[in-house]
Amino acid sequence: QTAACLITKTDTNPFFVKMKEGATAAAEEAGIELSAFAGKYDGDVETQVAAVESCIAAGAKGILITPTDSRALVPVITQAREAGALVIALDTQFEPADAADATFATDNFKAGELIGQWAAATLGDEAANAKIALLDLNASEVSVDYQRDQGFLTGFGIDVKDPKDIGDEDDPRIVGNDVTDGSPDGGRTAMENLLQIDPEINVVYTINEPAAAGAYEALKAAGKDEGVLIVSVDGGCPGVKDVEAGIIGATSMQFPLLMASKGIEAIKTFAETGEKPQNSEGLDFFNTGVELITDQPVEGLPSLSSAEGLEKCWG
Amino acid sequence: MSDTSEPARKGQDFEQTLDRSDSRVAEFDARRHSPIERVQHVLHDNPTLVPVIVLIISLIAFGLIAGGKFFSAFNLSLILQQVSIIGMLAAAQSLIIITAGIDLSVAAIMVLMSVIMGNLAVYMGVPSGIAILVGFAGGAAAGLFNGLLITKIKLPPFITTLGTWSIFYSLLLWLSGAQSIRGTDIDANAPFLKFFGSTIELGGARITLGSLLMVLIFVALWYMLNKTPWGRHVYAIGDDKEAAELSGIRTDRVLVSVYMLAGFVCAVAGWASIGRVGSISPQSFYEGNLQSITAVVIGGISLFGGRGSIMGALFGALIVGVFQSGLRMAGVDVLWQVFAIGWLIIIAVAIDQWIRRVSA
Amino acid sequence: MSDTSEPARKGQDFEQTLDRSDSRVAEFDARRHSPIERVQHVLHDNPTLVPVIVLIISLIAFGLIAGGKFFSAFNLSLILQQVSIIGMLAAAQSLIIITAGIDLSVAAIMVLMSVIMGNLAVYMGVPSGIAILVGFAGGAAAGLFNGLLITKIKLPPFITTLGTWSIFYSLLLWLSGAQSIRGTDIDANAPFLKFFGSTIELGGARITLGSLLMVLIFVALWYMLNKTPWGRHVYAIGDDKEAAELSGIRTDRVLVSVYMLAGFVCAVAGWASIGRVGSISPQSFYEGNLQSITAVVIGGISLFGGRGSIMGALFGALIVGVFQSGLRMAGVDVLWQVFAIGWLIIIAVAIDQWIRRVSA
Amino acid sequence: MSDQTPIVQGRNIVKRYGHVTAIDHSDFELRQGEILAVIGDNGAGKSSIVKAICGAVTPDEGEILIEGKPVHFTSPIEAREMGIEIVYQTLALSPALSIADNMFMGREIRKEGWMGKWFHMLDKKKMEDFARDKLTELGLMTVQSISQPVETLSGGQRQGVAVARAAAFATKFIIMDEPTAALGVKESRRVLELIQDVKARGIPIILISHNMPHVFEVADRIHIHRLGKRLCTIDPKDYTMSDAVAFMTGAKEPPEQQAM
Amino acid sequence: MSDQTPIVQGRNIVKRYGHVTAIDHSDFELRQGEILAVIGDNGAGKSSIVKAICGAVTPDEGEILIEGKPVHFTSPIEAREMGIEIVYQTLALSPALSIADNMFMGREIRKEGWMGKWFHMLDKKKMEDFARDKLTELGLMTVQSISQPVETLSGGQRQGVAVARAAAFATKFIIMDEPTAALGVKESRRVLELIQDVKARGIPIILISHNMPHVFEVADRIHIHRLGKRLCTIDPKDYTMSDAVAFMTGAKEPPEQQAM
Ligand SMILES: Nc1ncnc2c1ncn2[C@@H]1O[C@H](COP(=O)(O)OP(=O)(O)OP(=O)(O)O)[C@@H](O)[C@H]1O
Ligand SMILES: Nc1ncnc2c1ncn2[C@@H]1O[C@H](COP(=O)(O)OP(=O)(O)OP(=O)(O)O)[C@@H](O)[C@H]1O
Ligand SMILES: OC[C@H]1O[C@](O)(CO)[C@@H](O)[C@@H]1O
Ligand SMILES: [Mg+2]
Ligand SMILES: [Mg+2]
Repeated sequence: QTAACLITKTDTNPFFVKMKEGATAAAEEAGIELSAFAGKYDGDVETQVAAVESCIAAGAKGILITPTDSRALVPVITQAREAGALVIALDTQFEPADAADATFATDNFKAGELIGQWAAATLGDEAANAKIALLDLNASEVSVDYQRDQGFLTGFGIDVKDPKDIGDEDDPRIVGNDVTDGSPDGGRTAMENLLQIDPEINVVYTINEPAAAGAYEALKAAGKDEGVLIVSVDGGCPGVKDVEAGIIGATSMQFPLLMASKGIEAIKTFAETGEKPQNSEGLDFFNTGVELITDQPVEGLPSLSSAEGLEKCWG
Repeated sequence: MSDTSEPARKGQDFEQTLDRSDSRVAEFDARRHSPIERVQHVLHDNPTLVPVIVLIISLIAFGLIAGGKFFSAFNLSLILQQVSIIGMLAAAQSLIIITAGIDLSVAAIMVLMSVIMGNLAVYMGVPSGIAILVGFAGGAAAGLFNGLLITKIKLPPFITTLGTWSIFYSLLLWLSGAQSIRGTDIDANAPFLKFFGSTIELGGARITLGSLLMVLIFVALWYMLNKTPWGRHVYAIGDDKEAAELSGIRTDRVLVSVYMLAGFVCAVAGWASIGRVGSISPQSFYEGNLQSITAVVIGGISLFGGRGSIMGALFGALIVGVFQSGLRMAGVDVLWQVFAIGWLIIIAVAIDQWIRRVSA
Repeated sequence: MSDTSEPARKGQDFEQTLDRSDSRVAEFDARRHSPIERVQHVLHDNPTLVPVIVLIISLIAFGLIAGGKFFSAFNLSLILQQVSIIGMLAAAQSLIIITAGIDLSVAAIMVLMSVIMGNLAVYMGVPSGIAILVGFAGGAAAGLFNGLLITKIKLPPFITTLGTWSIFYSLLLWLSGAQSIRGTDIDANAPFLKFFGSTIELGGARITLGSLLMVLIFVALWYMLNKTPWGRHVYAIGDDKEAAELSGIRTDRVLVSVYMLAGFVCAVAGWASIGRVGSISPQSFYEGNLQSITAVVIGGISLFGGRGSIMGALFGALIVGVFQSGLRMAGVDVLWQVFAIGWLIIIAVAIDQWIRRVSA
Repeated sequence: MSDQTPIVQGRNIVKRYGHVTAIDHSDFELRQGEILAVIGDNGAGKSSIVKAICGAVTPDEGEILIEGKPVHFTSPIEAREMGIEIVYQTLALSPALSIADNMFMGREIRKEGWMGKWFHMLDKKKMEDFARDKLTELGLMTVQSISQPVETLSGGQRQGVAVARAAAFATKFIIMDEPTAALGVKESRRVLELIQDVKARGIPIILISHNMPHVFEVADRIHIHRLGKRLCTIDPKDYTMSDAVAFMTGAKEPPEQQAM
Repeated sequence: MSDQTPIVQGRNIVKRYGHVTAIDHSDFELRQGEILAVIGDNGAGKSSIVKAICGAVTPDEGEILIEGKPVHFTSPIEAREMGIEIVYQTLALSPALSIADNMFMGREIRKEGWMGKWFHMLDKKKMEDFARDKLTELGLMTVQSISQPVETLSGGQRQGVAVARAAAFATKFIIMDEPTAALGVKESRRVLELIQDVKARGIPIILISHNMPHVFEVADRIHIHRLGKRLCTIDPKDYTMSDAVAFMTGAKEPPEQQAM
C-alpha cells in the first residue's frame, strides 16, 4: 500500500481540519495510507520539519504540506524529494515555488485583489474618500498575511510600496492596521482599536472570516453595523452564512477539499506511473481557484451569490 | 501572674532580680525622613497604591501623546471592556498566586467552558441557563482536578497546570472540532449566552455588563480574601504552607477550594467572553494565561505568595489595557507594542521592589 | 580537647559527669523492607534513574505499538536529531532552574541570535565565524541582562524573563523583518552556519553533529555542576540563597554567571538550529520556552531549585521526543498527542514525587 | 475514666525517615495534671516522639491512646480539635501576617449578627483586643503593635507569640518543644511562670528542654530519651541534675524502671 | 599596631529596618585574644549589631574599624576574606547539600595537578576527610555519614556543623550568635570547650548568649545591650550573674562606665 503524509499548519483552524477530512476520505478511496500531522501554531517550523522527517523515515511516497513558513521548510522538503517522495504544497507556496514538485493553492494575492476590487466598485466614487481598516494576522507577517493584505490594497487601487511589507503604505485612506491572530476576539479588539483612531471607517479588510465575525461585533457595539463594508477570505460555511446575513459584504472562497483531493490524486498517479502533476498555465502553481461570494455583485467582477456559495462552501 | 502568695523565690539565683526589671519597650527617637523616603514609606504601607499611580501616570502620559480622544468617556469605557475577560482571568490567577501557586490553565478552562456552553445551548437545544450552569460546574471540576493533583499527589502547581493546560486544550479542540460557533447562531438559539455583552450607555461611555461583572468579581474576591477566615487561611498558606498546616489550617482543603473557585471564575469568564467576542471560538485567548499572569505581577502581587492585594491585579490589567490602547492610538507598530509591554512588566515590578526594600 | 592539664572541673555541677558519657551513635536494627520500598529506596538514591526508566519503558511501549520501524537505527537517530535543539534549550533551562529560577526567554534568545548570525553572515557579508562569535556574545549579553535585572534590581526570574521575552521577541521580529532567511542563500553565502546540520552515517543511523553537540553540552555542564566549586555554589544558591550568601558565596556573581552561561548555550543552540532547520525562521521555536521547561521537569529537576541532575533534562527531552515520534508513527492525531504530553508531564512528575516521599 | 488513666499513652512507637529510625519502639506517658519534661541528647528523637503524639507525623508502628482511647491522628488539626496545643521548635507562624492573625489562625472570631453569620465577616477588633490581652498577661508585650507582621519581630518575640497562642487555647494538654531556647532570661522566666500557671489551671504539659535548671524547677516527672527510645522516667525529687545528665548521656546506667 | 588596638571597634552605629530602629547609636569593642559575651533581652539588637560588624547588614550610620582600620563591608564575604567567621542564629547551611559540602562552601579544595588547575575539579575525598576530622575533634560525629544531606540532621546536629565550620576556618575572630541555643547539655559543653580552645589559639570570639552560667564561665568581658545600644561592659569577675541580669533588664542602674 502506498504511504502518504498530510502536514498542515495547525489543527486549530477549521480550514485545515476540513482539508484533513477531505484528504483522509480521498486517500481511503484511492487506497492510500495517509498519516496526518500539524504544527502547534501558525509558524511552527520545528514541528513541521519533524513531521517531514518522520514521513521520510516512514518511507512515504508523497507528502502534502501547507508550509507554515514558505522559506524555512525548503531544505527539509528538498531532502524528502531526494529520498524519492513527491512533495506537493497545498494552500501556501514555497519560495521558490519549484522547491516542491507542485503546488495546489489559492492565489492568495488574487483572493485579496478580488475583494479589494469589489469594495472599490461597490463604493464607486466614494472610494476616493474611503476610510479603510486592515485587520491582519499577527506580528510575524507570514506570506498569506501580506499577500492578501497587499492584494486587497492593490485591488482597491492603493499603492502598496513593498508588496511583502504590511503597513508601509502612506495612502491617507488607510486608517490603520492591527492584528487579530485570525480569531474573533482578536478581530473585535482590533476593530475597536481602529474605530478609536477614526470612527468614520467604512471599509474593513479581514484576514479571514473568524476575524471578520469579531470585527462585526465591534461595529455593532459601536452602532455602526450598517454602512460598513466588511470583506474577508476563506469561504467557510459560517463565513458564507455571514455573507447571506449581510454581515460580510464579500468573501473570497478557497477550496481546501479540492486541494486535498487533487493532492491525493497526484500521489496516486505518481506512485503508479512516476508522473508528476503540471502547473496551471502561466502560473508557478496549480490554481485551485478562488470564487468571489457576495449578494451584491458588481459589474465586471464575476461572483457567486451566497446561496450558490453555500453549496460549495467547506466546514 | 501566678496566684500563689508565697514570695517569688523561684529559679536560679541570678533570676531573682527579675521582678524589679524595667518593662519599657524600646522607643527610638523619631528622626526626620527625606521626602523620597517618606514616599517610599507611604507606598510601603499601601502597596496597592503603586499600580494605581502607574495607572494614573500612564493615563496622563497617553492622554498627552495620543491626544484628547484618548481621554473620552467612550475610550475609557472601551478599555474597561477590552480588559474585562483578561481581568477576570487575572482575578482567578491572583487567587492562585496568593497561595504561592500559578495556573497556566486558566485560559484553557475558560475557553473549554465557553465551548461546552455553546455546544449544549446552540447545537443540542439545552436551555441556556442549564448550559451555563453545566459550564460553571465544569469550571469548578477542572479546578478540582488541578487542586487534587496539587494537594493529593503533591505536584508543583506550575507543572500540574502545564500538564492540564495541554489536556484541557486538546479537549476543547476536540469538542469544538476547531470550529467557531457563529454569533448569529447564538443569537437565534441561545441569546442568553451573550447576556454580558449588553451595554449601558452613560453619557458617552458604553459600559458592558461584562465590565461590571469583572469589577464585581474583584470586589467579591477582595472581600473573601480580606474579611473572612477563609481569606486569612489563603494568605497564610501562601506565606508559609507548613506553618499554616501546623497552626491548624487544613491547607489541602483550602487549596482545593481555591483552585475550584478559580476554575469557577474562569467558567464565568467563559460565559462573559461569549458576550464580549460575539461568537465562540476555540482559537481565542490562546495567550490568556501569560496575559493574566502579566496583569497580576504588574499589579504587585508577589509570585512567592502571601503578599499583595487582589485589587492590584485589576489595576494591572487596566494598565496593560491603557498601554495597548494608547500605543495603538499613537500609531505605534504592534511589534513595538510587544516591546513596550516587556519593559512595562520590568519597570512596574522594579518600582514595587524598590518600595519593598524599605523593609529589608 | 583543651590543652590545659588541670582537671576538667568546669561549668555547672550537673555537667560534671559528662566526660564519662557514652559516645555511641544511634544504630537501629536493620529491618526488612518490602520489595516496593526497596525499589523506592534505590530510586531515591539515584533520582536520575527515573527518567532513564521512563525513557526505556516508553521506547519499548512505542516499539510494540508503532511496530519495528520505530526501532530502526534511522528512526532512533532521527529522534535524537529532533530533540537536539529543545534539548540544548533544556540544558540552559536546567542551569537556571537549579538556581530556583526559571527562564521564559531562552527560545527568544536562541532565535534572536540565529537571526543576528544570519543577517550578518548572509546579508552583510561578515565572515561566518565572526558572525557566530557575535551571536555567542549576544547570547551571553542577553543572559547578562536577565541576570542583572534579577540580581541588582531583585526582580523574580519569572517576571524578568516574561518581560525580556517580549523584548527579545520584538527585536527579532524587527531585525528579521519577520522574513525567513532561505536555505539556498545560506548555502551560497555562509554555509558554515549550517555546520551542525552535517550528518555522520553509522549503519542506518544518521547522526547529525547537532545531536552530538547537544550531548556534549550536557556532559560539559554536568561536569561543571558536579565536579567544580562553581557547581556546588549553583546548587547551594538554588537550595537556600540566603544561607549561601551568608556562608560566603557571592550569590549575585554566581547567578549572573549562570544566566550568562545559559544565554551563551542558547546562542550555541541558535547556531545549531540553523543547521537543523536548514534556514533561519523568526517564527520558529515560539513554544520553545515551555518545551524546554517540560523537558526539565520530566527529567526530575525540582522547580524549587537545588535538586536534580542536569542529565535528567536530557532524558526528559528524549522522553518527549520518543512520545511524539511514537505517537506520530502510531498515527495518533496531533490533538491527542497534545493530550498525551499533558498526561506524560503529570505522570512523570507524580512518579518523581512518590520516590521523594521516601524521605518525607 | 479514673483519675489514674494517663492523658496520653504511647506504646511501642516507631517512626522511620528513609534510612533513619528516629523513634525505635519507644513508650510514652503523660499523666493528669502534671508537667512532664522530656530530655535527651540532640537527635535522640524527642521532637519526633511528640510529633507522633499530636499527629504532625504519622508513626509507622505502635499505638497512641488519649485518655485511654486509641487515636489515629492524621494531622495536628485533629489533635487541636481535641484541645491539644503544640509550640513547635520551628514555631509555625506565618511571617507576613499580623500577630493577631497568627494567634487566631484557624479559629478566627466572626462578627456577631448577619454579617458574621452569612458573610463570615471577621471581627478584627475583638481578635486584636484578645491578642493584646494575652500578650500583656504573659508580659510579652514588648512589641510595637499587635497588627505588626510577625516577620518584623525578633526570634524571642516570635517565640512569645507562639507560646501565648498555645496557652490561650489549650484545654487538654500542651506540648512545648524547647519553648525557651531562643528566649532571654526575663522572657524565659515568664514562660516558666506561664507553664506553672497553665498547670495550675489543670492542664498538663509536655516540656522538651535542654535547660536542666528549668527542667528541675518545673517538672513533676522527667522522661529521659536516648537513642530513639525512652530510657527511663525519673522523679526530679529523687535524683539530681547530674544524675539526669549522666543517664541521658549514657554515663551512668539508668535505674531499674519501676511503675512510676 | 600595638597590642592595645582593639580587633573590632564600632562607633555610633545605627541600623533601621523600616520604622524600627534596631541599633540606636551603639558602640562596640572586641579586644585581642578575649572572649566577649554579648547579652541582652530579646529584641535588644544583639544580632543586628554583630551583623553590622561582619557586613551581613550595612549600617545606616557609624563607623567600624578592624584592627584600627576603617572597613566598609558590603557583604559577609568580605569579612570572611579577612578571616572573620560567623555562626548565624539561622545557621546558614544548605539543606540539600552534604555536611562536607557545607563545611567547605565557598572555599572548596581542588584536585592537585592539571584537573584541578585547568578544570577546577573538586577534591571530594580530601574535603570529606577534613570534615570528618573536624567533627570528630568536636565530638560532634554523632552523624551517620559525612555525605549525608544537612536536612536529615536534627537541629542540634546542624548547629554542630555550623560551629565546626567557623572554628575550622577563622583566623581573625569568630562571631557566634547563640551557638548553644538548640544544643543538648553534652553538645553545649563541647561548644564551650571549643570556644576556649579557639581562644587558646589566640583567636578572639564574640559570643551572644542568653545562658548566664555559660557566659560567666567563658567570657573575659560582658557587653550588655539594652534598647538598641550598649548599656555598659562589665568584667564577670567583678559582678555576679544577678547583677548582669539586673542591668540588662533595667532592674538596676548600670555602673559608671570606666574605660574598661
Ligand atoms: N524530616 C526528617 N527527615 C530525615 N530525618 C529526620 C527528619 N526529622 C528528624 N530526622 C532524624 O531523626 C532523628 C531524631 O530527630 P529529632 O528531631 O526527633 O531529634 P531531637 O531529639 O528533637 O533533637 P534536638 O534536641 O536536636 O531537637 C535525628 O537523627 C534526625 O536526623
Ligand atoms: N529584617 C528585619 N526587619 C524588620 N525588623 C527587624 C528585622 N530584623 C530585626 N528587626 C527588629 O530589630 C530589633 C532587634 O532585633 P535583633 O534580632 O537584633 O534582636 P536580638 O537582640 O538579636 O534578639 P534575640 O535575642 O531575640 O535574638 C527587633 O525589634 C526586631 O523586631
Ligand atoms: O492563518 C492563515 C491560514 O488561514 C487560512 O486563511 C484559513 O483560514 C489559510 O488559507 C491560511 O493559510
Ligand atoms: Mg527537637
Ligand atoms: Mg538575635
